Amino acid sequence: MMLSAALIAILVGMALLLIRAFVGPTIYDRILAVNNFGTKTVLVLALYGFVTERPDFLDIAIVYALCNFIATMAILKYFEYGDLGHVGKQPEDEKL
Amino acid sequence: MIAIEFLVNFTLLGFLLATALVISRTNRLFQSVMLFGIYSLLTAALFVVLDAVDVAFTEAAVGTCISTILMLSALSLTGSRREVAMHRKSPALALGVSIALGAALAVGIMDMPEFADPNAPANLHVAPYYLTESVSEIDIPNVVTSVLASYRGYDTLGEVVVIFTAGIGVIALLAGRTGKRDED
Amino acid sequence: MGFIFSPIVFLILFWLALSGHYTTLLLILGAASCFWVLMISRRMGINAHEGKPIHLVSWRIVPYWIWLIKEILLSTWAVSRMILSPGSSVRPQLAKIPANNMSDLSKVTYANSITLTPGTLTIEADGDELEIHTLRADMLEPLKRGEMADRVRKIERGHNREQ
Amino acid sequence: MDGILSIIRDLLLIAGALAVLIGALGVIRFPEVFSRIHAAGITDTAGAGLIILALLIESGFSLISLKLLVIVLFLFFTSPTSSHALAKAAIHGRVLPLTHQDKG
Repeated sequence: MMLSAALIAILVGMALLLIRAFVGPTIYDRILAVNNFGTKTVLVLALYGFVTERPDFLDIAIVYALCNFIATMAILKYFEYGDLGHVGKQPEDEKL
Repeated sequence: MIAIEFLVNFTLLGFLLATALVISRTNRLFQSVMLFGIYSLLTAALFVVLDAVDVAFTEAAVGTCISTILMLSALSLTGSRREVAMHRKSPALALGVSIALGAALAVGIMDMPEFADPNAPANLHVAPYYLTESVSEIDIPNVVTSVLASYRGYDTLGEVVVIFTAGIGVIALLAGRTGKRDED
Repeated sequence: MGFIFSPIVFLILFWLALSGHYTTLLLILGAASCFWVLMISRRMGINAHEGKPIHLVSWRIVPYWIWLIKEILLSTWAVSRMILSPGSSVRPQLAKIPANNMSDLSKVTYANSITLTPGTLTIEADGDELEIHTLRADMLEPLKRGEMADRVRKIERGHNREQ
Repeated sequence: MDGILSIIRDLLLIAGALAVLIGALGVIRFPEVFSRIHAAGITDTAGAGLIILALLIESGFSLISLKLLVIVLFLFFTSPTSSHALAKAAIHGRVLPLTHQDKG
């Protein structure tokens, strides 16, 4: 029962984050909202697996956590450097 | 237990609808890329709720990760920071088409069997055989995987070839650019 | 202990942990995918040294984590009260705090620990200083006293002595 | 014993759910992006940590608890990284943090 309540609480939190993603105002607010929405989705999937007594779906939650991080990093890299091919300062560059 | 499943289902669908509406109203490409990220997170969560775990897996990897990155790469190639001009010449026509299409789909849905009905035609043909025999025949615990990779192997091969070709196209478009940069 | 963090062993252990199915066919496929991932990361030029965060394996990390979790819960409580209190109680400030006498890895641990505790956020980590954004001036006090920095340094010193 | 564990689990779930809710509320209420990152951090650390701890109690000891541990460890390592990257990108994108230099 408590599991369902926690699930509902997270869904309400998701709704709040959707509002933030819709209204902005800056692009960084939206990125923050998308990233945090991803974390909440991971939690929803984990909780949902336990609510329906089939926690085997946790693999998807793991994939989500990974993808969410990579996508956030790609978006931020895009906004910082203007394209994704940009290579930051790396030890290899100094050797060459 | 059933009630919470319905609640999650409908809440996620509601979020999906809201996101889709906002995407269609926004005229900045970055915002829509970002919102598409949320959209595919929601879609994949819905797939999990509907028990289509394998599709959810694909949607999580492709929708959230790869397509976001691909769209951003495309944006950085085209460099279109401008707002897209919206052409709204005849909203009445578009509205009419949408309503007619929606109504046709609704009529079509009425003829479909109940959701998860074990006696639906699709569940009576080869599905029971796969469900009972695939583990002993193919030795892979996931039935969907054994259907896709073995029983329907040729079909999947065709799909993979299509995706491979598309991938080559994308690489050819994106890699040419970075190659030039390296020479600079 | 360190050999567990050699990439291939780590990948295979990770695969075994996640899979849960141990038939011959699946084990072969799993091993093949581990090698495939390893080859791709070699080609991408991912530095193998970075994949071995050896000081994170030292047992001294355990008391540090327990302490960090306590700090996270305390500052979560403080920030939650700010969120729930009516009116705006946010008085953000920027400040620089020293992060000297640390290896790069310790600096990352330190900066990440600061970010993990709500109320403080590392904006820039450049040289021997960290630029911190904080929600309220008093949330910066514990950092200025340097307790966290001392604890981070202690992990590393402990590791060096063990070698 | 079982009763005590389930009470602990319920308390952890309540605390975690509250942390997630308060974090989301903070993302709505706080005035600018840097403050909002702090609020979002509550979901990532306390919220996720407490809820997954509760699920660990629920699952007992199995492959599933291992996966839960992987999730929570991953979140604890990536969340500060993305927060930091976001703050840095926002600074470079000329979004200046609102600051109050007056003490108190």
